Amino acid sequence: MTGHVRTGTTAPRAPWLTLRRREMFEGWLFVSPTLIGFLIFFLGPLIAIVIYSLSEWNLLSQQMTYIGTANYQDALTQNPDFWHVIRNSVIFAAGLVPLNMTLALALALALCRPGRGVVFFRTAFFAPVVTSAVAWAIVWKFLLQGEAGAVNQMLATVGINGPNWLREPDWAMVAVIATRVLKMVGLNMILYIAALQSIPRDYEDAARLEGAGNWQIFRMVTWPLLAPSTLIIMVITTIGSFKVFDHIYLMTGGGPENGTLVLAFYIYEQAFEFFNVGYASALAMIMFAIVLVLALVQIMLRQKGSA
Amino acid sequence: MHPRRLAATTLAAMTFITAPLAAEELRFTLWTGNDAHLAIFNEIAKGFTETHPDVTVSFESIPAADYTQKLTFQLAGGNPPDLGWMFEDVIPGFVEAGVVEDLRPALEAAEGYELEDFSEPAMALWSEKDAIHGVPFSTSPFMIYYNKDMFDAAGLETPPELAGKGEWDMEKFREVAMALAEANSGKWGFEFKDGQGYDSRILHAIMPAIRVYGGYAWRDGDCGFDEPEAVEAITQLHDMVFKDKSIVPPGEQGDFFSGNSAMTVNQISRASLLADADFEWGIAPLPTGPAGASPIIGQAGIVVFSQSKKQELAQEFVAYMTNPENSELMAEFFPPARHSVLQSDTFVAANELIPSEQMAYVGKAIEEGHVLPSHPRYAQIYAAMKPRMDALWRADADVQTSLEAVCTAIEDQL
Amino acid sequence: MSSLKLRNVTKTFGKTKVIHGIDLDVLEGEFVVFVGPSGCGKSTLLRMIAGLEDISGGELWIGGRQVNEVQAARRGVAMVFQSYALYPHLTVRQNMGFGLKVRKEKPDSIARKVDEAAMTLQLEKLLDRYPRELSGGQRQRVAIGRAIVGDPKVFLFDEPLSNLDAELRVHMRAEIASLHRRLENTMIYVTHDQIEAMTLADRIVVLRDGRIEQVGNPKELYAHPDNIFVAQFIGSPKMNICSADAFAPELTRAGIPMEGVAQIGLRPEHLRIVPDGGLIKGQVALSEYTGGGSLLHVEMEGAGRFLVLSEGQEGPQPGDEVQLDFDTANLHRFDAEGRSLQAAREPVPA
Amino acid sequence: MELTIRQAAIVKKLCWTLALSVVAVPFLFPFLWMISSAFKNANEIFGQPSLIPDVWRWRNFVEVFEYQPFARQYFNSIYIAVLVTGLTLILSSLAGYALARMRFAGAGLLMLFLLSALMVPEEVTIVPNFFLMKWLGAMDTHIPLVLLPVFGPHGVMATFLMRQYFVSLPKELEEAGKMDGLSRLGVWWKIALPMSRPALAAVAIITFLFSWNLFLEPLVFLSSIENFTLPLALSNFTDPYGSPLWHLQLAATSLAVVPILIVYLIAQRQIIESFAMSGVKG
Repeated sequence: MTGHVRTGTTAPRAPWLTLRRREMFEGWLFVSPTLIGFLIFFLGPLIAIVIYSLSEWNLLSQQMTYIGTANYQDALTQNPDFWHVIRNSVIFAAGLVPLNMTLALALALALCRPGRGVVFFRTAFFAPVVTSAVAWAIVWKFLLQGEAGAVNQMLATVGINGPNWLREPDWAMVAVIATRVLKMVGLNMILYIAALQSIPRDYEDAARLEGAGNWQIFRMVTWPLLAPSTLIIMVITTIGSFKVFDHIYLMTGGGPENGTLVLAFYIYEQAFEFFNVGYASALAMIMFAIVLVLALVQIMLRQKGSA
Repeated sequence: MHPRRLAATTLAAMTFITAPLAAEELRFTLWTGNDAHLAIFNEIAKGFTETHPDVTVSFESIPAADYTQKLTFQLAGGNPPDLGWMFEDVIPGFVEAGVVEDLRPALEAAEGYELEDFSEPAMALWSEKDAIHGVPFSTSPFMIYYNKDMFDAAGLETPPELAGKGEWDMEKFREVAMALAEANSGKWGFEFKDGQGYDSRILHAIMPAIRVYGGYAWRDGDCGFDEPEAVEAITQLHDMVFKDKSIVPPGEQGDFFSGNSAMTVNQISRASLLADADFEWGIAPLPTGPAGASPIIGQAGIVVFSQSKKQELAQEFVAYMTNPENSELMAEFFPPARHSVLQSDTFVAANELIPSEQMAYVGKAIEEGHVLPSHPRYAQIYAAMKPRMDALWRADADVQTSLEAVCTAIEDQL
Repeated sequence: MSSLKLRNVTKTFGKTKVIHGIDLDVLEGEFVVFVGPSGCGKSTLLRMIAGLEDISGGELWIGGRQVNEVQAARRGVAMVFQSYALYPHLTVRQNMGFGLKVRKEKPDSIARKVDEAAMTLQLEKLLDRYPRELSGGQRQRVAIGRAIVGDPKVFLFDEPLSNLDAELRVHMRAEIASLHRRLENTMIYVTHDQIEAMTLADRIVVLRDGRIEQVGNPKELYAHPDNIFVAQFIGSPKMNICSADAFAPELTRAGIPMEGVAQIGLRPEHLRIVPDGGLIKGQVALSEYTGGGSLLHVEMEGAGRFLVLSEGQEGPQPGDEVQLDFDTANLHRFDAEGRSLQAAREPVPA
Repeated sequence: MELTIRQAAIVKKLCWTLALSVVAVPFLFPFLWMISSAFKNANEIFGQPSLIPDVWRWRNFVEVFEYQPFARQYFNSIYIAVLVTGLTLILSSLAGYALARMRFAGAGLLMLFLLSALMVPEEVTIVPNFFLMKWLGAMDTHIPLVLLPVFGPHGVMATFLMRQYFVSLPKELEEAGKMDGLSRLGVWWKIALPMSRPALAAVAIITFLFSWNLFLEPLVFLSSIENFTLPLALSNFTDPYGSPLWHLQLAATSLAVVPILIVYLIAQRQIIESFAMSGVKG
């Protein structure tokens, strides 16, 4: 090698900090704040939950006893509340996700092209998204009162005798789903509008020239092209629906008759109202598992569908 | 140096050194943010500083809805208050968890405290064997508050008048409530305590009726809600809500204090809410029932938390706050369980909003009343009971079946 | 002295080796073009020289210094990117002065150098515009200007003309050529377009699959390609190649030694249509009129199609039988491995 | 009567607008009702519903500030949201950039690792975080309200969005920056970030709203009223016995909601464009 070097300059030995090492070092440096925070505030707690969930632990007296998998057994086989809560969570998600996504897509289709009034409607539908959940719940709780509530008074003017929304378990579930959809649908609408706008117009024009009607264009062209966005939106919405806490806490407190007692609220109640940290942690692990499985199933279904 | 001067200098130096330490602050969590109430507490705190010049007591109001929870967060979160106000329903749980101190030694050591002045039944909940876990500074009976204007509008005799004639019973109560609702369109005859009778104050709503019908909530691990007396009592309330439509039903707001209900049940501490009321009002005893009169008492006590680092000082403050003089001072809103105070003239004159003849009902009720049911696992019992109670408060509910369901749900916890 | 020196330079991505031991010396002031089909590794090689890709093996020397582990900005090279890579949030002036500013030069010195470069490239009027307000050609010039400003030892161009339309490309090509004459810096230029390579290069490096196929000046590569790949890659329309067997008797008759020849090659422009007496013959399948003449697709018996350039307006029509003739000096002979069997030749000096 | 194409288009447009208007009612009515009730007294709120108060009771807005340290709580919400947004933008764009652009061992695994965090609801980790914060002595402070959103699932989501956007950016600009002598940090700061404005804006908006509306964490970590944030403060307008003071609650809610709505109205075009242009679409 040195035979080539006749200029008298020396060939430096490869430094320890090669460009490749440097890039690696810098890469880790860039992610390190996020990573360290993630480890401390996320992974650590997650591991802690596993340990907590194997013990009986009263938040107030702070006594911890190892009890093995008793908490899980209790939830899965002993406690009828648990399955009731799971059922509620599933109903909530099953009601909210399709309703939210259908409405979001419909609104997005109606509002994806610029035009007069479009800005107004987009703003209107997105406004609840920027409003705090507390405010939204406070107002709706009031509007949904039995007889004096504005909703029932409006229904009365068209001759419908509205139910006592938040006092009857089934109607309460309907009410929390509906008000949650109203609160969050704007976000999905915007995501769909973004997705729609990124679809080149050529496809639609081509389909139209071939004689396709609006519905056919949607079925054959738009919908398949939206598939990746739909998947992401669906995963986010589903996870969000399992995480719903503040809305329930403020609207119904899980009632009436535990009709809206969903998993996230149940965990909170067990941990911070009954001080059952161990049991709450076991529930949290179960929730983690459910959400993980749901997300994976949705992703896998989609991949299978597109394959 | 002369020994005495040395001692004096040392003392001065020590005072100097310990001065910053001596300027201590006691944190006291309260359930009320009412200015009138706070004024009294602050006055007491000021009195305390006469003997403890470096001590300040800061009262921290926590909204009632989250009180127990927030308090728990503070205790579990390592940010404990030194003292706190505590309700009858949760004190057994706190005692069981071992987070409150025994106050007996401090109370006995306090000069002029007269521990024996406290009525025995009132202390029952707060003591266990020899230990005293809290001092019930408020032993406040449930009273009927009525809106005189609305009674007048309906041309009805007021509850005190009826009580005077011995006619103030559950049947009359139902009759009056219905007449009031009819006479005052869009308003209600009766509202459960603080309008929360279907939510956080289920027991407050149903216990008065159950007791006067001769029933009970639970007793020695046995659930009393499905006993005939309780069923009968609740059937009456249920009918009043759904048949007579005289009680504010679930999901509606009919606030007594803003003039939307003619009657409600509450404690005298709420009188402060009526200082500016634009209607005439008064208080009366609870209606009697088949089992006679059975006043209900809600209690609140002061506890010292074990986690407090200023045990001694905190306990001294409890002893000071609940001594005979201060008890009298607080009696305006918080009737004490001290015989001496209840029988004094100052007590019946204590609350300027309430005429003394009405205050007399209060004193009587305290002497005769029973505390609301409580339990170490109250939170769990409540949570188990709540959904079944929700089911009860539906128009088409069968009271008997619903109450049996309540009992089934809570039996394990009892 | 060589300005740039590569010794056994290799590059692997994971387990795939994409550059196989390149050795190359580039002289001071030389204009070297890397050419090859897409995926041949020419851009990767250029980016390795630039410092944008690390070097897996071998040595890279720039101006007498080994720079394997020297950061891109400290190698004394400047690069013009295919997409120009002008910062959209900066004006032309800021774009051109950006590198100097990063290197902490004084503002007045930056201004002077930017103005100088702008003058060289006639960009004075565009200095305060944003890239989005420029035409393709203008952006191209700004990109070059940005490279000039830093006065690098070596200029690197990564397919700089491929985003321009045909006309502008010819124009810019000329501008780059004249720029090189003026600046006399070493330039390394990557393209897949052999015409650009031919017109610009002092020396062309033909790459295929991460290996150098041949290095030489344009004439040398055209006249004496080392192998079939180079022969076909250089020159347009590309060289006709057919099996030697098809015409072996005729060629042997013409006195050309055919021993060991597996394939022969003839450039379309070297074939002449003759009324008769041509060495080989075929039938016109297609005639593409190009203005100055026609490009004939001639079906040769047993040898596939040949492209033939025919001058003049009245060429043969499809279906016509034609006879083709050529100078035997223009015949390329290749062995079974595709290597040229050209007689030993004098290298054409750079 | 036959309609011309033009007339048919107008009719169609009218029908659409009418339909959308009907759909918009449940979205907009709550705001109107909230604002109008904010001016009513308690009795009128419970009386016959009407969108125009009998007497405009401006005093509600004064009482809101008298009842609890509402201005302080408002400020808490603002400064926490700003802090969380700033930190999230910096950290998520740093990490997102590294994951999109830099080749370092373990990057793929790390990405997967981080993505799994998106699946974990905050409710799950709140209990151990409660003890962690206790150990750090951060109970009843705003520290958890800043750290948990920045480093929790939301921060990961932001990182992911930034990464998606960086991946879609042309690489050559950054390489040009590198050739010009910028360090990695310089390339990130001077080139990648300025080009990522839409993504940064989208992340900033989501993050701000996320922090602004945070409820569970304040509920669990805060105990003193001066430390409350708006969502907690809003649900705290109760009389001393826990019954809501509706007129104050609604006045306070209006005060909390209207400024955000106004900002949104002013910036709605940019906000929606940001969402459209950023990688939010996945």
